[in-house]
Amino acid sequence: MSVYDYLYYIILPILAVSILIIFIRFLIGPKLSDRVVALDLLLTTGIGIIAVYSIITNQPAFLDIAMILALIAFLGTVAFAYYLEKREKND
Amino acid sequence: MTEIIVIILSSLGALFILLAAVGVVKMPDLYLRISVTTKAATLGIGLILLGAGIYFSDAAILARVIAIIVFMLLTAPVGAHMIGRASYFTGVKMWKNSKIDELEGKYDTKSHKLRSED
Amino acid sequence: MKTIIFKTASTYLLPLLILFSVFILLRGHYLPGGGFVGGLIASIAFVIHSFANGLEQTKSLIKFHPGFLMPIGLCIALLSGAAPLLVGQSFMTGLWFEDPLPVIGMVGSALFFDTGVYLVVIGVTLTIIFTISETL
Amino acid sequence: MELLLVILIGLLYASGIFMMLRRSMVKLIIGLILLGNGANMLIFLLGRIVKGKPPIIESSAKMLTEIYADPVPQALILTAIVISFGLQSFAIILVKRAYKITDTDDLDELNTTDEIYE
Amino acid sequence: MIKTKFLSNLLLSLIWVAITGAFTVENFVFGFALSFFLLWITATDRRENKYFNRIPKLIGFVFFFLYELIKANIEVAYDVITPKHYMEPGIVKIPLDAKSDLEITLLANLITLTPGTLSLDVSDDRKVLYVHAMYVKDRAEFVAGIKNGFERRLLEITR
Amino acid sequence: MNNPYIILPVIFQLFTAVLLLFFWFRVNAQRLITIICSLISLGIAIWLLKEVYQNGILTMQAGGWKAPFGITFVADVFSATMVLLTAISGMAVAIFSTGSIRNARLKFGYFPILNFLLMGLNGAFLTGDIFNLYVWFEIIIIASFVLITIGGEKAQIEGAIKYVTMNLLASAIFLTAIAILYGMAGSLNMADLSEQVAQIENRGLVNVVAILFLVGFGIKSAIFPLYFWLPASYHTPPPAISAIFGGLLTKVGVYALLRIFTLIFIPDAFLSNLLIVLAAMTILSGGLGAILQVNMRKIFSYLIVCHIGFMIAGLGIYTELALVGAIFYLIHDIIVKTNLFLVSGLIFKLKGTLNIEKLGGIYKKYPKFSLLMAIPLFSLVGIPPLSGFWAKLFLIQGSYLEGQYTLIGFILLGSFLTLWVIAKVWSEVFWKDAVNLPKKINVKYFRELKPLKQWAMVIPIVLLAATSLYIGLAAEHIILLSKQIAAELIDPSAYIEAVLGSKTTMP
Amino acid sequence: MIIAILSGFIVAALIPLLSKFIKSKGSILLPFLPMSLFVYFASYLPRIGKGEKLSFVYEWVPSFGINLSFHLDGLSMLFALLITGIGTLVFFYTFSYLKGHIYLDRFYGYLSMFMASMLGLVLSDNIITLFIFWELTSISSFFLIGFNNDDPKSRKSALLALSITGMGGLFLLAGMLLLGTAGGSYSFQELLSNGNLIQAHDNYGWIILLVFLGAFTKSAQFPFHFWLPGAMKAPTPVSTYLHSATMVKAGIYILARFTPLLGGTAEWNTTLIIVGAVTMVYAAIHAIFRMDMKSILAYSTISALGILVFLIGLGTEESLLAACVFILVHALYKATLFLITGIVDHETGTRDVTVLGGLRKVMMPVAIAAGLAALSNAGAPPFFGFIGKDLIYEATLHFGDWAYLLTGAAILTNICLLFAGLLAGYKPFAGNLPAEFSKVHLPHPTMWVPPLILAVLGLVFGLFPVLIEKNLIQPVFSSLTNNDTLIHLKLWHGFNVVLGLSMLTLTLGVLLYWKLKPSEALFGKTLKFELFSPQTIAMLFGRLFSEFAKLWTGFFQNGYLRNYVITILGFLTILLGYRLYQGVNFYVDTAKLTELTIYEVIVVLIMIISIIFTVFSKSRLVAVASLGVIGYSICLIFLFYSAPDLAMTQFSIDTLTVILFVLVIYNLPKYKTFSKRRVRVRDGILSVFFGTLIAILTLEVLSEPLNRETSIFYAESAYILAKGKNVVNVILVDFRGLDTIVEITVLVIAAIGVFSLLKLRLKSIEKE
Ligand code: NA
Ligand code: NA
Repeated sequence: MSVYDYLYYIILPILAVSILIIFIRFLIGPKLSDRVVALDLLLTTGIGIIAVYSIITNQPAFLDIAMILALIAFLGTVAFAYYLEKREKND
Repeated sequence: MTEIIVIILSSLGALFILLAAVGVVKMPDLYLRISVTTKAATLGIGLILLGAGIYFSDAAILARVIAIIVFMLLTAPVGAHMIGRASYFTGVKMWKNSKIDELEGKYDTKSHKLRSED
Repeated sequence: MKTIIFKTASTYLLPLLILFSVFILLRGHYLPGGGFVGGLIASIAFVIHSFANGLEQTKSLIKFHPGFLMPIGLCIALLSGAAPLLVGQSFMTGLWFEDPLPVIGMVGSALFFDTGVYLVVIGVTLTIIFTISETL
Repeated sequence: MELLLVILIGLLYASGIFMMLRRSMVKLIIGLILLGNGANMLIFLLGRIVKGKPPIIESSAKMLTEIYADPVPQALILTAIVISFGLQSFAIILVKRAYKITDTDDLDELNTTDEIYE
Repeated sequence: MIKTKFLSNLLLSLIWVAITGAFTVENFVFGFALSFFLLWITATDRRENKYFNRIPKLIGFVFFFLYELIKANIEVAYDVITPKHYMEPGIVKIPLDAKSDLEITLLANLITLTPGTLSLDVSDDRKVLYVHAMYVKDRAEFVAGIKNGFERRLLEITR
Repeated sequence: MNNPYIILPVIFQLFTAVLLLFFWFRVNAQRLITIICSLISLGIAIWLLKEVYQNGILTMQAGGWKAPFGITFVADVFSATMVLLTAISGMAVAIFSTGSIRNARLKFGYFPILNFLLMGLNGAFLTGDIFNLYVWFEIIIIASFVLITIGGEKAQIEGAIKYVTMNLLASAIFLTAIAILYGMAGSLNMADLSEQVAQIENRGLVNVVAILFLVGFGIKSAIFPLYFWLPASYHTPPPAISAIFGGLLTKVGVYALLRIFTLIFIPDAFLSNLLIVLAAMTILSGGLGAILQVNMRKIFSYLIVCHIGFMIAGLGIYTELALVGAIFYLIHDIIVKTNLFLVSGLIFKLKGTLNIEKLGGIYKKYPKFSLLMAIPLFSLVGIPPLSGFWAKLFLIQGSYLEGQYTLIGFILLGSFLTLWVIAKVWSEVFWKDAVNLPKKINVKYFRELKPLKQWAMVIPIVLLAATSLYIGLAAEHIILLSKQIAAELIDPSAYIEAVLGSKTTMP
Repeated sequence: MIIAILSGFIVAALIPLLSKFIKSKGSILLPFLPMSLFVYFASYLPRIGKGEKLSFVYEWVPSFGINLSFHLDGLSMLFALLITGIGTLVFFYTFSYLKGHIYLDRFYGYLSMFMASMLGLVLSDNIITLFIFWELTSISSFFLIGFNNDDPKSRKSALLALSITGMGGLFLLAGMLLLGTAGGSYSFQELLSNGNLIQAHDNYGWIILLVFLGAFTKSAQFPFHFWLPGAMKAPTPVSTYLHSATMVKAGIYILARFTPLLGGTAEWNTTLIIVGAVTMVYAAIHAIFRMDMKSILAYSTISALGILVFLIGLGTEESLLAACVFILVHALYKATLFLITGIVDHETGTRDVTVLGGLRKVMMPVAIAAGLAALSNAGAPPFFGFIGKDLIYEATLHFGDWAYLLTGAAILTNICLLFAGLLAGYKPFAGNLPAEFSKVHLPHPTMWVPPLILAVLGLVFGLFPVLIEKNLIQPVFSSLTNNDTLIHLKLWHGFNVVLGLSMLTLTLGVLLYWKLKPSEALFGKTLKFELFSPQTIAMLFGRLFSEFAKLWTGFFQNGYLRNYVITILGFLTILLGYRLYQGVNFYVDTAKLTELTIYEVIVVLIMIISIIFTVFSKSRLVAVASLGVIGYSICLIFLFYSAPDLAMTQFSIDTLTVILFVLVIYNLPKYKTFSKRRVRVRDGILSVFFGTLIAILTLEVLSEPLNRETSIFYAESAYILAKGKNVVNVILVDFRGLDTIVEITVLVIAAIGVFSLLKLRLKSIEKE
């Protein structure tokens, strides 16, 4: 079994299943914070998928997308946190 | 050799991510979910990325991978802190079996200032 | 939203991200990236900074209204596009320096154009987000 | 995969339209965004999809030779995405402003400009 | 002050070289110029940081952290995969010896990165750190663990 | 023939807009720059039309990439004429704005956006690339969004919500159509598409795509039953903005319809009949709407819809004669509708309202203005030999030759309703005795304006009125122009050759 | 010639500039315009009398065969002389009638414009040009009727008149275009040579119908007559000039003009006879119950116009000759009576015949003119009217089977008209002068001389018909009949049936005058019939139309955005569905599809769930967050299928959009479900249907081959020619860089928009 096959048939599915599991938390919530945490984790897992995918397709360029995704995930979390606190403060 | 390292690293990484995924569903309250996910996922992704860096065996790519890992190590805890703090404000309850809450009542509800003493 | 942790982190993140954005801008011609994404990353850097430190501080850091990046960027893009008209060639015809510059590679009107895009995107994103934050 | 994407596109269009037909302004905008996503996916799919071959010339080569993804739809989508971002931001702010002025999210209350006698 | 700036500058240039992946003199010079410009843009009054005289301790700290990280991960993993919850969570107040922004932030982040603990917030007078922990069997022991572990080792590097 | 300078109308507008952005806070400088630049634009537009008229179709391959690989700009007589009309309307509105738009709005980018809008229009008229057309449309709509909301008054916002929604919907449909077109033909260059689409064997699919284009552009040009956004919104912004909208925005949709359905999708019987039915219904809906209204700008808004029907009728009939009619109408309508909204602006400044029931006494008090305003009003009606008459002549003749008698009926009905409405407006607003209106504190009346500003409001109306008189009285010139345009549209081979070169690029 | 015609327009255009001058004494110079024109046209009389026809052609719109070509023959000459001659008198009359009126200048302006239009109308050879002048007369009439624009009734009448004549004008336009197409030319002379072709043309029926509609509306024929009494709101010179002597005869003019071309068929003749007869009788009866002099004259004018239509309809040489003469007869006496009405009104302040009387004692010359006109009207020998009436009876009596009926109608009409003439021309001057009018005096000569001239001419032409027989009436007759039969006008034909009928008419008319005294009560009784009058019906129709307009507009433009959207999408869906159903065969080539992997399936699954979640979520924020998930999933799809740039951009943009939403939503109200379940189901069905259509369409397009020429070119030349290796980026900054510059401009505008939308607060105090 080559690295390619291993990643393709084992690692990627594991990551995909993880995404599906995390998505359950996103759906059930119950609080917005829960969803934000789930979203953050979804994105983080996405980074993993991208990294694996870049190996599979032999495209190191995809790793840059991982970088951007990391940045984005952070921004999203921060924004939601910002929102939650502002909303709380104004209520 | 690289191949084996890549396989080991990615397997470990994927396991940690799976762990985080299960954790985020299974843990009973938000703070616990944050606790579980931040580290497990960061570790997992870090391992996978490292694997990718090693796989391409190119100094430039490795450097970039390390940059991403550093970046994640820098931002993930900050994000966790932010969302945890904000959730506490918005009244997200702790698990019923929690033992102790020394933060209770320390926040000023108006200014959101945090006191160190009562 | 002024927590020490976030504030401190943002102080280090800002230059890092801007650096990264310039990197993305410059390599766009060869690999994924370019002025647009670069500009977005730079603006995200400032947005994060403003979340952590408050809008006023970010603004005083930039020293002028980010909106002014828009005409400047547009101007650069327009000039790099219109320059060929002066020599009787079509709009947007690529003009190139003969030798590649170190690091950046081949320098031509496309790069100037992309830089214009980069600046415009920063100007636009920051104008929108800052304006909203101010009137929240 | 095309079949799945086709279903997805149909669903994006359908949901976009369904949301546009609601009375809430926020839903309206969400609908427009969904519609925009659908259109982008449509361009992408109709440019024919190719897996794992980005249209990037390798550092050693001078042109793309083997099978690669069509770069044109990608460029079009990029432009479309950016433009819709501009339009959507404006629309979102417009909704905010409309709410501020009319104090409602209900589109049915915004019909004074259509009245015959004004 | 000048030295600090120079060091930051140098560091950023190196990061530039690293992420662009072109280890050449020209690239370094370009990165240096770029980061000089950026530092000028982002100049704020920052505390002095010495980067290079603490390298041995830094390496030691990294290994300590990795050890903690893996240990805690296994602990948490066990809790996650087994159906029953063994944890006794709670929020604990930890008095801080760390003073500077950087120290506090680093400490808080490291605590968060370790499984089972999450830094929720720092009090506005910077005297205490509130930490959410999964296993608070004994409060005093937990606080001591943090203070003698992470904080002490960290301060050794930063001071 | 290749000519890199045909992009000047676009570039220069962009330049103007950027220049104005640098003068963000300096309102008077903006006024001056706008006026000067609008005059230069007019010069450029005249130059362009002259060049095209003399030298035939001119092209510019952006970036020097030969068609169909780059973006091609094409100036045929049609586009050059549209550019010229844009320049005329643009200039009139720009000058009018210097007198009528309040400083608060000017400080928030009114003039730059106006110039961006004109740039978008010029781009849409000149481009020979379908996706580039989409992009120009987006410029137009976003600029119009900003203009329609600038100031953010309640009515403006309410109107804008509808305006924005419909236009975004139209854009989405347009984009969908482009996606499918590219998926079938693999090209974006309109001349190339003309050839490629003709070769597609699956005609059923081509017809379906044509429907998407029809609806996408139909929304923008406000045809039945897609016009709702127009009467809901055009009366809400300041009159100068309504003027540019009323004059040009729907027309760019009509332009696109004319272009696409003569170059890429030649209407089959179904489509032709559909267009004719839609044209008739558009005329009816616009006319019926207009007779009910009491707000001058709403009346004009519905009349825009009504008259769009005339142009669509020309396309539906699809003979050279009918197209001459449609194009003549287009030319006339741009000038006259722009002027009518400016007139409404002037009347608002005189009286502080636009409700025709409350207005009155203008004829008595301002006889010279009344005479001036009568020109666009009665030109719109098409009182011969004013400009509106000629177009109708060709349309009726064109319909008759194709046996479209019912359509003739609708054209006559539309004309009659227009006549009736305008006569009513004249009788109410100009003839009726002045009604005592309370002085509005938030209106700066005409007499309170500085003389320079007063002139700024009157001169554009005079210029446009003169133009419409010219169109009517020197109809021969316009007819020759329209004939040439119609010939270009009916037989696009010259267009295709100019873009792709004489030898066909197909293997 | 063109100067002669356009001079009126030029004067009209100059008048605003000369307004001060005209308002002082200058207006006395204006009548010299029509006067010189009169002389100019009269100078052609000898040549016309010799049977010459003069043509003048000026190019205008040659590319469409529309030229300013003028043709002067007998018919045109008669009208030209009437227009300029009566014009001269009316211009003089106006000088005193509206003396000191603040808008005298405008009035002269409109009048000049009208005169020019009318001249153009009767002289045009080109039928399109003819129509143009036709419309100009309508619009001048509109301005003149509404001249007293403070009076709401004036405005209403003007609007009504314009509506009716304008509508007729449109029909005429259509008729002219049909005619021009059928005959292959817009030149009347050329058409005339194709007469047979046109009469045999399929559209002959349409052509004459449209011409009739034009003529009947303009010449106030039943049932379109009702605008004319209202038009009497105009100042008297206008009533005289437009609404009795000239403009209303434009319809008669074209009927006469087209008789040689279109006439002679059963459709033509029967229609005209019926309409003319109904009009003349109907209006004549109406006339006798009125008390207002102007109303009486208005109805009698309608009746007279009916007679003319009737005569043209008879279409025999005799009847056409009668028509020629009657045009002139009527113009002379009716203009006189109108001018006199104006004098009476001007001096006494009333036009009510029941009040007026004995005015001969204070204004003898006026009374003389009135008497002469009334007699000419009555058809008493030796007045010109007598010749006219003789010719009419001559024509009806010789009209085969229907002779008795038609003659009877003519007699009835003439009796009523006689009565009306006496009421207007005799009653106010006869009997005792009421005390309140004792201070009344004779007006300025410019007012009473014109009617006197006209009245005297009525007598002179009666006594010496030979004066006009050869040079005027003969050419008119020739133009109408298109042959050169010599005519002979004479006063005395000997004792015959016609004379008997004339005498009968006279006797019965005078008897009626003694018996029937107009009064409010009588008038009131007639009003009962108004319920069924064409005017009432037209008004009812107008109201119904307006209701329909409300219904239609209210239905479509109902104010609810969702209805607009659903209409548009429903329309699109139906069309798309129909076109798909009609022309597309469903077919999928599975061999061409790419393989499916578990991770893709999961991504798509997540997307689908997120979409559903977005749609049905009860919380806005959750909807927005799921929107984010959708966006991120799309990124992954982009990534899997080789679009890293897209993935990057979509990631960034999506996050920014979510942030924007979050920042904005933060102070929006609660997210409610407003619509009913039924509506949601309906919308859902439409949406699903539309989505399915798009999906089917997509599948179909996927199975088509794709031309890759462009993408191959990019792939091959991106590096070699454009020096870049990321082809997508090269397209963005080079191949299609123009798109990008526009794209960033869109962003800039959006940013400015956001800025102004949020920051610009107009202060209500600040002036617009
Ligand atoms: Na931790
Ligand atoms: Na944990």
